[in-house]
Amino acid sequence: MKHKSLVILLFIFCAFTLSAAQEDAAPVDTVQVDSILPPAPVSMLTAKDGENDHGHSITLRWELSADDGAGQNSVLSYEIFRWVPFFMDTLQSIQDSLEQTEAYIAELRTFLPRAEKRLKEYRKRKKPKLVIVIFVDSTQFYEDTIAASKRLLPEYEEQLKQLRQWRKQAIDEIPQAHTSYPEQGEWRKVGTALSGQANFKDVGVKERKSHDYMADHTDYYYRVDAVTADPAIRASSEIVGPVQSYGQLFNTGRIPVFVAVLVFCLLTILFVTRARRGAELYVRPLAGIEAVDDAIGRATEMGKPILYVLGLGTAADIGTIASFTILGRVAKRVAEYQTKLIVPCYDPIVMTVAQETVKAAYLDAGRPDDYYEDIVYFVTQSQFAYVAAVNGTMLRELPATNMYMGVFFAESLILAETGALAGSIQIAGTDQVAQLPFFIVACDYTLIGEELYAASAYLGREPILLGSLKAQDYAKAAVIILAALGLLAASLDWTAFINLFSVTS
Amino acid sequence: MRRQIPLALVFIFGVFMIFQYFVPHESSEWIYEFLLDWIYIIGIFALALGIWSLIRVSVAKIKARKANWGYPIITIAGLFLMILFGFTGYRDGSLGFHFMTAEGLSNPMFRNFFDYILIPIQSTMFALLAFFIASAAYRAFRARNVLASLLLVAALVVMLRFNPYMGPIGPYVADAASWLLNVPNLAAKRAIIIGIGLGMVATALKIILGIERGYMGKG
Amino acid sequence: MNIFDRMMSLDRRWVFLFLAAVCVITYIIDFQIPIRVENEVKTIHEFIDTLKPDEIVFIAIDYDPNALAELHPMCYAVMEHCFRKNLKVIITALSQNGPGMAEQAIFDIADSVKMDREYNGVHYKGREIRNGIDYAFLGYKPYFQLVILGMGQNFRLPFPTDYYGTPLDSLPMMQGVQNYDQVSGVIAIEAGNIADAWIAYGQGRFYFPLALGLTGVMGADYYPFLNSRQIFGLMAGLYGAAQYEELADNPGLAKDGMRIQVYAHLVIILFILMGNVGYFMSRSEKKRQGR
Amino acid sequence: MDFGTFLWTTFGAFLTLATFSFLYKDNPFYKIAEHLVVGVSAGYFVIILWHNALVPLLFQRLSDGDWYFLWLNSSKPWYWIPAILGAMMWTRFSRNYAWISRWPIALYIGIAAGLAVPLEMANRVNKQLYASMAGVINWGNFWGQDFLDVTSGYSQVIIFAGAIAGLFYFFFSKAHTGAFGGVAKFGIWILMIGFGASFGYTVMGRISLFINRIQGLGFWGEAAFDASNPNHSGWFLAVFWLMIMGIAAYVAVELVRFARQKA
Repeated sequence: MKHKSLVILLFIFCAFTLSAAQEDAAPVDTVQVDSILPPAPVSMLTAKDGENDHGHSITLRWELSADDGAGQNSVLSYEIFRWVPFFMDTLQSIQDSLEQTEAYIAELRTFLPRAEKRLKEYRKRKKPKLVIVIFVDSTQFYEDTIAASKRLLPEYEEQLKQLRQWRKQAIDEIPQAHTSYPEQGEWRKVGTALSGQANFKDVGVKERKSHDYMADHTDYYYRVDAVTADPAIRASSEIVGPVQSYGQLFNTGRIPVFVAVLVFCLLTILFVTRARRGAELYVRPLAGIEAVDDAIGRATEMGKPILYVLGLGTAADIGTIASFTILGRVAKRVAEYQTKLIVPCYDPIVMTVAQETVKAAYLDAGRPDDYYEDIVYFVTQSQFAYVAAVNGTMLRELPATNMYMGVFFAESLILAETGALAGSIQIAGTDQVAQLPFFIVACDYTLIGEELYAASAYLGREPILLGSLKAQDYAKAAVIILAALGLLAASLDWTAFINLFSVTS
Repeated sequence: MRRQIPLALVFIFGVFMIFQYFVPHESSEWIYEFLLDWIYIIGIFALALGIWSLIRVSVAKIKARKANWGYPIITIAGLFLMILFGFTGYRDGSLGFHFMTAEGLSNPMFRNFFDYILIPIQSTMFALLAFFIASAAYRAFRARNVLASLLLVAALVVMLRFNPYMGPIGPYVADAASWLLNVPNLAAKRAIIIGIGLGMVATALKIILGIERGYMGKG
Repeated sequence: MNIFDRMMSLDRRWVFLFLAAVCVITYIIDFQIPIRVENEVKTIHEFIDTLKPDEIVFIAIDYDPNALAELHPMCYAVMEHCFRKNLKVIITALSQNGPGMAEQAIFDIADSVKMDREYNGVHYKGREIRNGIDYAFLGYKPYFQLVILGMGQNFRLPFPTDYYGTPLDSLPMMQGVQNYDQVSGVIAIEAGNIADAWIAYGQGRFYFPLALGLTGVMGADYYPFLNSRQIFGLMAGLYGAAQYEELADNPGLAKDGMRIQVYAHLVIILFILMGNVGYFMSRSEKKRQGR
Repeated sequence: MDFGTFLWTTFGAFLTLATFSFLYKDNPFYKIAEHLVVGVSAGYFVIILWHNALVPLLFQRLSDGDWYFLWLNSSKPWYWIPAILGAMMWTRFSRNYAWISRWPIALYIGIAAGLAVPLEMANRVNKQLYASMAGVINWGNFWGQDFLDVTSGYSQVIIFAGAIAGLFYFFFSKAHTGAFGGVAKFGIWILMIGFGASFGYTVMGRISLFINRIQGLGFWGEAAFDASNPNHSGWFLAVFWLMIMGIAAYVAVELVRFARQKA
């Protein structure tokens, strides 16, 4: 597609220059593109496999033409050419006829049942209407075409099978075909770089059946032209090649992430094993967490239910998964106090997991008989329809406590304000930075960002889980120290240090 | 068995997906795309459970004949009508059931239900925010302590940013507002985002390592 | 319950009612609010205001319908100002759905310019705006960087004909107009990264005066270019458009929108202040009673 | 606009008003709108997921095989795996085999957690860390050029220090006392200022949502009274007034009830 539009653009350029040349005699104001001298070609052209990718791409680099932004300043763009064997045209024609055949078959397949249905209708009519008899004998016509189609269909299908076979063979032969360089092929434009740009990535597609498929482990040859406003006036570079593309096994641009994950993983395991051995771990109190217990007690006293909203996340959002564990702790206490719990859900998988969680919590609390499936129920998967339903529930059930834990979007404030209207105590926690202000303003307690993830460890009070909090703290300390070092390095122009932390691609 | 196999599955697939991120090779990409399709497809199958839950809760309410028992009838009717319209459509000028092709999406009744029921109610629910943001500000922006005052003052300054009735201090308020948005706001967001990132990674690791099992019934 | 307690614990339905009433009233009643004009918008207005008749302004309309609410008012205000000053305008649309936006703007403004009007005390006679004489609409071409670069050589390279298929040479106003050199300045109204291309490939290479109209969110990112004088003016969001309308004495869509926003904000601020006054007064009352 | 469309738009306008009535209090109109939107949207998602996800993701991939081979000879027979996993979710309909549904859930959560670890580390931690490192402080222009200059050195110092102090606030295993507590306190101040500013910033966009709905009602009103419409008939006005009367009747009933309560 990209290439097509580029070709169109090129065509427009050519068409214009041609028409300008022809209309020289015309009296109207003519274009005076000043006569341009050929520009200097690009130099130091290199080509190598695209880094850190799945293959199917070649990166080209060069030094700008002397007339780009300097000298005559006449270079407008660079055109990148790749040597393409004529064999690719053969492949293309196979592709085209294959698609054509597929289209025919599809057409026949939709036509046949319709025609048969029509034929049945005609046969049913014992006395055809006069008009039809005069103009065409429809029955005969349909019988003929149906017979013809039925004959053609297997033929086409056979042809399709043959063509698929050929295509498969032809695609396998692409690397072989490229070895004939420079015979039996020609240079074709594969892209354009704007003036001032000294690199280009020729990116192909990995799907073998695609028109833009670029085979790996194939010898490619490249050339770059410096092009002026007059497309005919250009300068070609030296040819580079052969160069092959292939997929990498490790993305070196992501090394900082790899190191970070590894270090963090080790920290977590270290502190968890230490906690398991029974080391004392201190965690500071969090107001929002302490409020959870009070809120459950309050609901019991008032004899009103507790509403727990898991948010709009799916079970694939870590925020929602963190919310499940909080729900587990809350449900256990709710079961102990024998209070009513309401959990309306937005996502069916979230509902399923929440049901498991709550059921296990009731079992844990020793009250499996109090559990029934409809504590956790599904509403709908549409944002504001869900909000409408939860709002209605809040005003009708008047829960003593509303908890909003998980992933929330624009509905955060609608829920929290309606809850406040219903006179409920509200505790919220979300990892959506944009929604935090609204929860802070409208709720009694808010777990800000990371506190949501810490909440399950806090509520569980198990040493293993508290151990992982310690790992998080050490990671934060590392971030603070590295940021300070980075600031120092930046002020001293020591960019090599900072670049160690840059994640590319 | 019933507990160990799921935990093993979480561990194996979790570790695989972590390593997959660092391997750009085609084969790793293929598995990645395939696994993402699993997630989608499992999610779609689960919708049947959701719809079943919705129907059961509604029917239970209707049967119990408690307050408001009539309204769930509307829910059930809406649900089944919409599903009916979505699977029927015109082809060659005749109306019929079409499951494998999407004629239902252009069924005029399906469109009408979408345009004149879903859109008005949903956008009005969204529009309620205009009011709730006002009432939340009125209720909560009280200068009770330092933190509440900071919140209040920052919000007031930003809200007065374009106000034309500020006289000579107008330009200063506008500058202060843009400073608040670009300096403390940026710092706050950065701190929260880094914290959330670490919290997410820690939670995900705990799940993969089987330390945190709350999501499938603890223990 | 004294008055201060009541100020603190007003039923929120009064807030709702008051806010709705103010929004609806400001929406219905036609009145003006003062707009404080900032320097970066004033420079754009002055630039167009000081051009002589028949000079050429280039307006780039590079946004899609989703940015219409913020950018259409800006485009209307600038374009009407140009036509009232008898300037000639070249229009391009380098985003995919831009041509629709541009045509809508051109037709609406052509209708508006037919009317006699008085702006800033100057009487302007209504006149017909003609394609090819007063404006040239070149249309859309893909690869905006290439188009911007190409127009630096000659408008006819990327646009051999205008949007309606007429060769540029046949348009009277394009006689002798080769490239940016014959244009007094470029006003680019942008909703995306085409703005960067206008700065880097347009102004950075051909050194024409460039001003930007941007969405509110983008605004803050482009102030550095103002400081480095790569652009001479900048309008951001509805407020930027309202300032231009204020300067041109031609209230339109932007000032309409601002009016409602400003009064809704005032209502909210009023309620916040009321709550706080009530809070402090009742607290000091309680302290006094306690003593 | 023909009469059918008018009826639909009138219904839409009624639902808009019904939803707004929630601001006053919970009432039968809101209940109708709420229950209707829940049912219709759930049905809508069933259809959308079926046609736009299940058919292309699963059925089309299997259906180029033959059904009597159970589609095992299709070009992508491995798509049977997610289909079976999906079907395992349905064991929840049974009491005895519900535990099987834990397998697909475990897969789902395992894949999600594995995806999140490197991705969130890269996007939230590594990139933010790099951004705060690379933000060179402009010492030369420390006090800025004008009032509260965003590009000035001290603003950049505040961004840096604020982010660090914010992180101090999130430490869990250290009590907020002494110097540490002081830094953490500064951190929470910065967070609160940020939240306030961001709240104030959002107010602007939200007001226009309401204006938008008002305009929607305005269009509907115009349609009802537009006599130049060739399809316009007395029925339009009849429906219009019927709706107004219905609402008025409810308001009257409510008022009477209110008065009785007072008395």
